[in-house]
Amino acid sequence: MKKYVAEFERPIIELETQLEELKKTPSAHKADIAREITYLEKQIAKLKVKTYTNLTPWQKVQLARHPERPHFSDYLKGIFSEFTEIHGDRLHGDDKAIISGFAFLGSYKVIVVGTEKGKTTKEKVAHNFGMPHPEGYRKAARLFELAGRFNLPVINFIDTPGAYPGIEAEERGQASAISNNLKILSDLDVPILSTVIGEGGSGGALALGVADRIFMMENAYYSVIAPEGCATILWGDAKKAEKAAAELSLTADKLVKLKLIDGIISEPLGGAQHNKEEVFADLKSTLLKTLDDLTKINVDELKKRRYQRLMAAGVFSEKDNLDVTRGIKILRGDADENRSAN
Amino acid sequence: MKKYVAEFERPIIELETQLEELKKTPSAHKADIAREITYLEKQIAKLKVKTYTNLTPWQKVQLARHPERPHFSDYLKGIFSEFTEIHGDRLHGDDKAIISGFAFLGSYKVIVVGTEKGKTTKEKVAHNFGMPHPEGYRKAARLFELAGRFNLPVINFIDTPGAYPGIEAEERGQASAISNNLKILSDLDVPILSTVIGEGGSGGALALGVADRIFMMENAYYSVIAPEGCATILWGDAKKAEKAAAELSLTADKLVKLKLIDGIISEPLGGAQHNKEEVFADLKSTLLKTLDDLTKINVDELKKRRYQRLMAAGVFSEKDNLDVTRGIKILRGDADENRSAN
Amino acid sequence: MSISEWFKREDRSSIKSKDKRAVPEGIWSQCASCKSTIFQNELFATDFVCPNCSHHYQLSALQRIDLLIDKDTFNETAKDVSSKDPLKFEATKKYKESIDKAKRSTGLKEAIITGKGSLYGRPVAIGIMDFRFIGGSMGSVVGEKIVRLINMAIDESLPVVIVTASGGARMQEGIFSLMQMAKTTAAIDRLQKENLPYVCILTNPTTGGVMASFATLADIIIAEPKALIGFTGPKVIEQTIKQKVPKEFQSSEKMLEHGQIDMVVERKNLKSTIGQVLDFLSPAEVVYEKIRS
Amino acid sequence: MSISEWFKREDRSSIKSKDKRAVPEGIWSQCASCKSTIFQNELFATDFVCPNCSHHYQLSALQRIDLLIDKDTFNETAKDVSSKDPLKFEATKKYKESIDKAKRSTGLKEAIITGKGSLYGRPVAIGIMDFRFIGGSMGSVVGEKIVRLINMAIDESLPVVIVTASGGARMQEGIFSLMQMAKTTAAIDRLQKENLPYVCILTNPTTGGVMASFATLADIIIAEPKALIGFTGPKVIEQTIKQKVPKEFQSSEKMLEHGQIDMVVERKNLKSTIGQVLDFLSPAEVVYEKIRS
Ligand SMILES: [Zn+2]
Ligand SMILES: [Zn+2]
Repeated sequence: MKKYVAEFERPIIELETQLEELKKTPSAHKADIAREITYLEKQIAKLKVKTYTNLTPWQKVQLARHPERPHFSDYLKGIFSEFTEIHGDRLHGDDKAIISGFAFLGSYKVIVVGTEKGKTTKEKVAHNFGMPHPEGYRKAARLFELAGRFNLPVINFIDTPGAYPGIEAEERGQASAISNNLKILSDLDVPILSTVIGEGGSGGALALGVADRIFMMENAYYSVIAPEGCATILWGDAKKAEKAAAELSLTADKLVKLKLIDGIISEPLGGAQHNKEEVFADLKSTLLKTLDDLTKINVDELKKRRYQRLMAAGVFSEKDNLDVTRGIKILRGDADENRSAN
Repeated sequence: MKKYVAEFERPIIELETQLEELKKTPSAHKADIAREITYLEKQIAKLKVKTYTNLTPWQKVQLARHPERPHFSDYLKGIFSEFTEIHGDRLHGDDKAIISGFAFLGSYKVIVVGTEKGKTTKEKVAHNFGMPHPEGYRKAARLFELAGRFNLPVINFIDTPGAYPGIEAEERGQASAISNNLKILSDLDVPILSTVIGEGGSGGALALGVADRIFMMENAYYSVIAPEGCATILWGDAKKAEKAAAELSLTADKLVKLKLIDGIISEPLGGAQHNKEEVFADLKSTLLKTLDDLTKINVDELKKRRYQRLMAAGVFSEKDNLDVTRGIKILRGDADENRSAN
Repeated sequence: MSISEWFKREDRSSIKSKDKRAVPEGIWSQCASCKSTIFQNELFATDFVCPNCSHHYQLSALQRIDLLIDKDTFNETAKDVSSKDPLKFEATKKYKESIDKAKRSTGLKEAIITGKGSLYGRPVAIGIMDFRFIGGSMGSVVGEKIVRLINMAIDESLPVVIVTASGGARMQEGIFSLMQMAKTTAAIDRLQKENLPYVCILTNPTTGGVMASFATLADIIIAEPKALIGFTGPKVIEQTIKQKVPKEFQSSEKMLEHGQIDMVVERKNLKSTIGQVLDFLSPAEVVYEKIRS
Repeated sequence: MSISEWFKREDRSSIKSKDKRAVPEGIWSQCASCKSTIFQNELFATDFVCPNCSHHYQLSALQRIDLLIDKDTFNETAKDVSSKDPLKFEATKKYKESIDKAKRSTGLKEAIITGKGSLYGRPVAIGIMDFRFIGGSMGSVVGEKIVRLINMAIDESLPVVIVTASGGARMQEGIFSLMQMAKTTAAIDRLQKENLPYVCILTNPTTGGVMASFATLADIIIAEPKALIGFTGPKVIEQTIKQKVPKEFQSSEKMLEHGQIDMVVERKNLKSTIGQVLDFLSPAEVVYEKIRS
């Protein structure tokens, strides 16, 4: 079965394929090629380090979308225990793009919600490739409210290209479903921890992303618009996505510098799939430590800080550096000044 | 155009038709028939009194369903001013079986919600004959919550055969939509006044019927099940509806005696359609007087009384008058006693 | 008395019915769903679930208590509350006679038993309906007993579990029955304002006024597989829309798909699932040791 | 300066656009919708609604203030808050240049004007977006000004009216723009906890992050006729589902049908409808005398 590779990974894969071939050499000749094998292994290691330690934003986007990358369901199994799935929004349906329920995180009882993309083709279709309809956000909303009433911290996982852009989704109030979640989360009486584990696709991601602490996997991206969409709007060419990705500052390292997220979970060279257990353990301990801290804080204080963090998100100037007097003076009714300006 | 008549009204209509014919007599002959006209008028008056003062439950049901009976939209125009319609449940749709919005009732600003049946065929289809889907109840719920937040008394009008028994209605949670309304109304921080103006069809009616005061028009009915449905279940014959109606105690006079409603609004002989202005004026003054009383009560006290009224609805005995000891003693584990009873 | 003797007694006392949901009689019987032959003992061992096709037979309230409540921990409350005949309702027989007959057939006072018991050691307030008692219909007594159960739960800070099996509101009590929808709902609202958990188990069938009141207000709604769940019964829907309803459209599985319930759980996992859910909804420090069945 | 002179000035300063929503120039023009000929004066008298087919042309923020706020009662707040370029975003031009250009073309500082004014005598806190300023897109400044508007409303117990016209979140500010969705929503939540009324007027177009945050949280949502309203734009939907979208499926009228908005109101009735709604949502004794236009 052909293994998926991102474009920029090809050189590595080619060398690895060569190595596999070499290793299949009959044992009679093993001594001859022993040095070749060692050499090749070193080359591969060097190439990996070179490739993966200075990933461009676009390369990270490709890794974030990598089909072998662990999905929410993997994190669920790797980090939580006794997951008890809850279905339905009590209104219209059970959206499988969002999986949610109760679970234990260490000894903490929590509500866990995440977008699931699915692995096999059948699963992907069932989970709608991780793109929720309003029903999915409304299911999440219901679980957030349950969490608030029963004092269960909320642990959210984000990995979605975005809210599903379909006709029924629009008709059933996709915008409203998202805004309602933003509102519920902003006012929730329990700690909220959100982690972007792959794709953080705009509003559809933010609907699970209003939190007391936001983490990102090292290679995840979080963007107001997909690079392709951005490229189309700016240059009329979706293929300029690489350039758009660079402009958008959508990578974890950029976002933590801008103080828009709280921390980054490291990934092994090449992406989380290369050592899932380590990644799960890392994230788990980060979440646990964070819960230890946040559950000590009084809920009113917690919410006050959450509010302040939200209010601090934004960059602007109090003074206008461009003198645009006409419009404003007209507002104030300085008719004389306008006549003279004319 | 043939005027609709209920079966039991035919004798009256026949006499009225005769009278119309007589009145068309050319004036040359008027003196001759003057006495006949007077006599006929007296007969009609006597027959009306006889027919309409001792209506059976089934006859009232027929009047409650009379196509010429005023509908919610008529009461809306006749009692309220500045009605501002609000649409939609912010989830799925705008159900025209329920009309809702702001209005003035006298000088009171209120939220008014009611089931509307429609008059013309086109309207009836658009309003789904007054049978709401979940969207209708959820629109009402949204307005109830608005009322609670902005301190607007809620004035509900009930005239429905019941919640719509359709496939999509079931799929979208008809039961859940109803139970949610019952819950919201039971806890609302404003006075709620509900009036059954025609058909009070079971749970679909109760979803607008949890209130501080419940009124019924004199000829309205309010039942746990439609007489036809009851007859089908009990005797396998929907045509025995008349008998079922008598058993069900669904008329206003019965319900006020059982203390399940608070008051009856009189109707002119033959039904509200015969003097709509009087009926509207009566109901309006009843609603205003009730609001005057209820708005004086502190909201916690109001809700406490609402709760107590709900808890008092029911008839049962604290003692079992039939000695059925076997089941209970087994529960308590009296094995010996069972052996001996065997 | 041995358990199998109790079973036989239960069986003799149950209403003889061709209803495929009623537990079949005799040593051997044919499954109403899959037609395969089953031993009575097999059925007993599976808590009356067909070992072949998983058809879930109806349980009586007492059998349901055995299934969900730890042995010898159940204490019944409001045990003597009984129905009256406020409307003097008479169809083929008087309402009073229907009640007396139901009492004799089932050994119960009414269509619900309420009380307190332990579920894997956790104290719970529990109410279990019984379909054999006038179709599990809700009248004044069912409503009153549910309210008293909830009041007890609030007083003692207990979670509430209600198991439903009902054709809806009880016709013979007219508007009194309808009002039980509002009455039970208002009590549920008070319970939920205390943030006490409320779990509802929908069993076959759960329809009408029960579905449209306390059943659908639970924090967590669990249904047994293939239960008939809905507001209006399929026959009435067919009469209205003048077509046949889709196969199994008001089943637990379809309701799950339509987002109306939280889980579908097989009978054998019911007790442990309820225990698990209550663990999550209880204060952080309270986790009971689970005795897996 | 006379009003028609102001109009002409406004017109010269507006971005020249083939967009059929932009007010046409010149004494005579052809309606973008119905193609009939209209006088400039006619258009002015109808507040830029085609007298023939009711096509609602876009209004600038200042024109909208004239429409909704009593003459000479508007006081602008947060008037100097301006955008920066936190990501150093550069496409065909630098973000900073786009901002400066937009400022010069529109005479505005940003895509929203906020302030306090009277609506039929009732004091309101009002925010009006302007589509001409980088497509009415929401960046840090729009978010901040909305929050300040809400804070003022809470301090002074004022109702809030927001008029939207937006293509969504402003790309050039990346995640900062996305965060404005959460920021404005959190402020709306505080406003609503004070039970202060919040009415939102959706004008053509209102999409993306604005729709999916503060716009859809209003107590009452009113749209002008035939506005484009939705979350995802029609082109992106078509690319995803690989079919054409139905005609006018994201119109005000369709959104009303789908239960997503409260009312569709023609421009000429907008001020009085908002006044009426605010009358109902204000404390019982406060009813302002309405000056019907
Ligand atoms: Zn079977
Ligand atoms: Zn036109």
